[in-house]
Amino acid sequence: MSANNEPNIVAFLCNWCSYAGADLAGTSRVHYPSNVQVIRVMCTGRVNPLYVMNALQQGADGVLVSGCHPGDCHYMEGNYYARRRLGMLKDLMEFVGVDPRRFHMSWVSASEGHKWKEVVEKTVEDAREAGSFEGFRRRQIDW
Amino acid sequence: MKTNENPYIPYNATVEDTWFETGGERAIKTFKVVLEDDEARQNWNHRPGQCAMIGVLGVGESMISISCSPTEGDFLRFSVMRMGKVTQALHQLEAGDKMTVRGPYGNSFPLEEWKGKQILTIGGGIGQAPMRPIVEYVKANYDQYGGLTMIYGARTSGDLCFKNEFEEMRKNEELSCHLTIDVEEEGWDLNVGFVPSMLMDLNPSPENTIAITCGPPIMIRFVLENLKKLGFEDDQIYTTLENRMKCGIGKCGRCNAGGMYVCKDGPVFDYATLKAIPEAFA
Amino acid sequence: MSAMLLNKEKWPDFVGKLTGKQLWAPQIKDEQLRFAPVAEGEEPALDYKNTRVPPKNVVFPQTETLFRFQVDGEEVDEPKLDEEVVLLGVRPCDARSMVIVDKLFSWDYDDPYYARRRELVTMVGLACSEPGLNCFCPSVGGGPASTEGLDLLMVDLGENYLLEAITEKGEALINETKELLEETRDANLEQKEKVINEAAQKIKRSIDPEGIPVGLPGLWEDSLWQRVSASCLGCGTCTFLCPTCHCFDIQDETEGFESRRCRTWDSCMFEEYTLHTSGHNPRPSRLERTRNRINHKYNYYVDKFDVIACVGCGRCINLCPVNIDIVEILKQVKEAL
Amino acid sequence: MDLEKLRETAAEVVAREDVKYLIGWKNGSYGYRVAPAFIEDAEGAAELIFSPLCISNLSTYLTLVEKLPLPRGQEPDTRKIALMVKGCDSRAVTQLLVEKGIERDGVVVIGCPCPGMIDYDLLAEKYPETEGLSEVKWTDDGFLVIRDGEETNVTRDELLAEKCRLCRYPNPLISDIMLGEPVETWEPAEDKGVEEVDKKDVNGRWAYWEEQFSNCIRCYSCRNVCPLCYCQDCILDRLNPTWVNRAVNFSENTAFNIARAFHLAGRCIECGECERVCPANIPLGRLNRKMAREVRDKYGFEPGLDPEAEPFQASYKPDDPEDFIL
Repeated sequence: MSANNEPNIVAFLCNWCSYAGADLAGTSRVHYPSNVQVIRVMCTGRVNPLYVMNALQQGADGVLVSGCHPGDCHYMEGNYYARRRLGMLKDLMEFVGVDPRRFHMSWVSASEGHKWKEVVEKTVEDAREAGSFEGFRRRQIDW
Repeated sequence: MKTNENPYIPYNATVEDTWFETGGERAIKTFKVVLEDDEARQNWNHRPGQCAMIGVLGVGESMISISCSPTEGDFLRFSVMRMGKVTQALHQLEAGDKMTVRGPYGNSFPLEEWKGKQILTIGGGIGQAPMRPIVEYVKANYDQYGGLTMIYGARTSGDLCFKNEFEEMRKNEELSCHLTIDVEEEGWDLNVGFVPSMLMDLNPSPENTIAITCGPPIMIRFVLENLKKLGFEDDQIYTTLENRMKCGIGKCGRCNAGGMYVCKDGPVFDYATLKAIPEAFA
Repeated sequence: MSAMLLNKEKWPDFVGKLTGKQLWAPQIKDEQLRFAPVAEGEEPALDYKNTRVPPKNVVFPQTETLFRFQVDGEEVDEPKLDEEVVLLGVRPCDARSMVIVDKLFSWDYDDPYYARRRELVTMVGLACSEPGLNCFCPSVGGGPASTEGLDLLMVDLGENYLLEAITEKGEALINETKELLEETRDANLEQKEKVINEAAQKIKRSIDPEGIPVGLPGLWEDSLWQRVSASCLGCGTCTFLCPTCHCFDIQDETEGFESRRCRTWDSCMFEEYTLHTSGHNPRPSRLERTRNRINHKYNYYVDKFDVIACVGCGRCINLCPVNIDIVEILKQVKEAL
Repeated sequence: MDLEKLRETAAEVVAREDVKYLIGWKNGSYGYRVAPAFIEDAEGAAELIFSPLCISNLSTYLTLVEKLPLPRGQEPDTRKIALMVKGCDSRAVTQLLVEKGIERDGVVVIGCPCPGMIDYDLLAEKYPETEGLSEVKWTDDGFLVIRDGEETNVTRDELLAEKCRLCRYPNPLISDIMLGEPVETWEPAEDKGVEEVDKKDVNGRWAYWEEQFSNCIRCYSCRNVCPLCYCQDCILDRLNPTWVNRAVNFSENTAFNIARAFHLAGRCIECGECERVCPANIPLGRLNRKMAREVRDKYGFEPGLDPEAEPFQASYKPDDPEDFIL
């Protein structure tokens, strides 16, 4: 969380849909919060749950994973696997006490620049409500 | 950077020059390094066979043998094969970049004791790195030794380290320098075959000779066998060991081979000692 | 050195006197007995056999920053170690372990972090009157009231604790708390002997290490290693909980522009411990690793430092998930000799 | 169970030419301890036991054996490994088959119907261990503890291990040889452990696990004892890149424990070994059971039942729940 209470968000976007969607949002001059650091991955199926953990450990207050709609995956089924795995990760994190507002997943296609804006706004808003996640930072006092 | 007697804090050093010895995925790159601190540079006093912990801050350190002889000048040389995290980071360094050095660690080749004797070095692959300081040292003090024979082999001619230096050595009639590669290759007019068999072909006399070997474990094993066949006694044969190391000063515990800490009691062992260490060839 | 009596009623006051310094003592936290800093008003738990985790982390923390630096920086920043610690209620075996580990950390090169922490710690021991089931300290040179490594020894005499200063540090501690203490009488000293003798009688397990250090090299290829290591899981419980195990790993950690080089406990029972980058592993299986553990404690360490690197605290026996029992292994070693 | 029968069967199995050794339980070195036994002959088979103390899951040894490079010219030993399993352990074997971690032809599974195991900690707390070997037997309604010749009857409720209270599969689901008659299954108890955490709010849960994970000493015994944690190259050991730092602090410990729980989601067969061996007493079973419950309730999947099933995390259904997606 930055000094003016702006949360840091890390977003893992699939190359084929959501990244293009976010790109479209940019080229169509759709304004969305600038707190998002985008990491492009080839497919959401490639998002290792440890990416999410690592992002939170290293300073993210919220994480977003976004990919193609079910059925539209460039690799046919990568997002189905991602849905199953990350759905479980969300449950697990909730059980461990990570605020569920810190982790979101969405489907944003290449043509959904406006949906991208909504998703980002929601993610940022949620992360802001959840507050800074200092408790899980890698850099501990014993450094 | 080194401010007190804390052995874990390394010296800063500047890379003066780098070049590749070999290419490929597991390339070997040589670094010529100068310690930044004047006092440290003056106090640095290594002997052939010793190692140093070199590294990059933020990545880590590796134990690398110092591949130059102190007779060569006020610098250090390390030949590093690209293998893991630290060596990958080291390979990124170019002339002018910084690295960290601490050491020198370990024992060394008893070159003083060997005065007057024939020196025979038998190296394979990157195993030539700890041989090089001996070669250089003996070359610099040639009148004190009975002679120098060097056998060095690698898989292909491209895998030979310090190639350009050998050219010169082979021209020098006083020295006897023998190179070999494992398989036939176009443009290679020297010996083809494994190092242990080349040793047998050369048939060096064990009389007043010290044999030092370093290379892949399998090569060392056969070289030792062959040296025994040639009539070398246990105390005429030396080798250097390596193990995973973290501290370099005999604390972290991981480099022990049997009861010996390779970083402190080694890396140089004579065969008589080595035979008593059960894990030495593991 | 002096010996004094502390009435147990004055125990809280005695503890209160010490809390000015950083005070570590066994406490029950999260339903577990452990050495932890005692906050004001908290009381240590002294009615215990031994803690699961030894107090070695006071002098050799599981994670310790060696130095910090900025990414791409050239200056390093060493941590300042200047907090005095009183370790209260240490069992004699754990205190003795530090004396054993001292030898390694001062071998040729002084380990500055360890040495500094050792300087800063005052060890107040508590003699065992109820040894645990797996204690075998007398077999390896210790005892329920061994004073090695201690600055002050407390012996539970029922209504009182007998406080015996062993070193200057201990003497100083007695002087600091003088107003709470009473003079000892001869009867107290007799009582002390009795308590200690009784405790020693209660120690059931034993092994005679005579001949083991010399004999182990000859058993290198013996089939006993296969037998004892077959069930090993390769976890680090035995080594992490061992008060004399001292191996560590050094890693650099970077977070943003801040970086540190730190060391953490490591275990020779892990596969990754000896793994070369090339993929070659000099100790490729649990057999070699188990053999190394026993050899290191009972052979290599004896060769180098003339002392067995085992204090007989029994932790590795208590907590091994598959009942690998070092006393049983040593018995098998003796049989095989 | 009839011990004579067990030892006889074991002796027959190890006498077979195609069997390398048999893994079972034998008495440990003292007190209530039971140790894994690696039996190669009839003499060894006479040491085998099966009692309420045989809580450990031996199937972990199937994947723990190092595959070392063989000296040139030496053929690999392809003989089978015989293994004694309880109901829960048998699920681990099945799950290993699903993941192709082992081959069906490589194992001889000896099923032991299990009337429920004893919680070692509870037992040792109530009836302290002595240096001599103690014995525990099943009775009609509980256990009989024989300690230094002194016999004590204990009710089942008093000492039954938590995982056994929750057990739904006390009879081995896969076996080549079955010892004795199947036991009658019992109504699994409510999972109070998971519920205790579940009913806390999110911050309460974080505080709870913060306390627990701070105690972790990263000895990795939970990982090593787990029959389903058998990756050759564990992500926790990796240094390049380093996913979880070696430093032991709350952050790294939590990352480690979450990573492990996640990797076991849809795979954990609830044998409870991680929780049993943890020297820091972290209730790891709660994490794993919670995930198992989620997988069962939300995805209708239970690992270790069907050797032909697809691995849960390497498969999907088009209609998997997606209510969490924005």
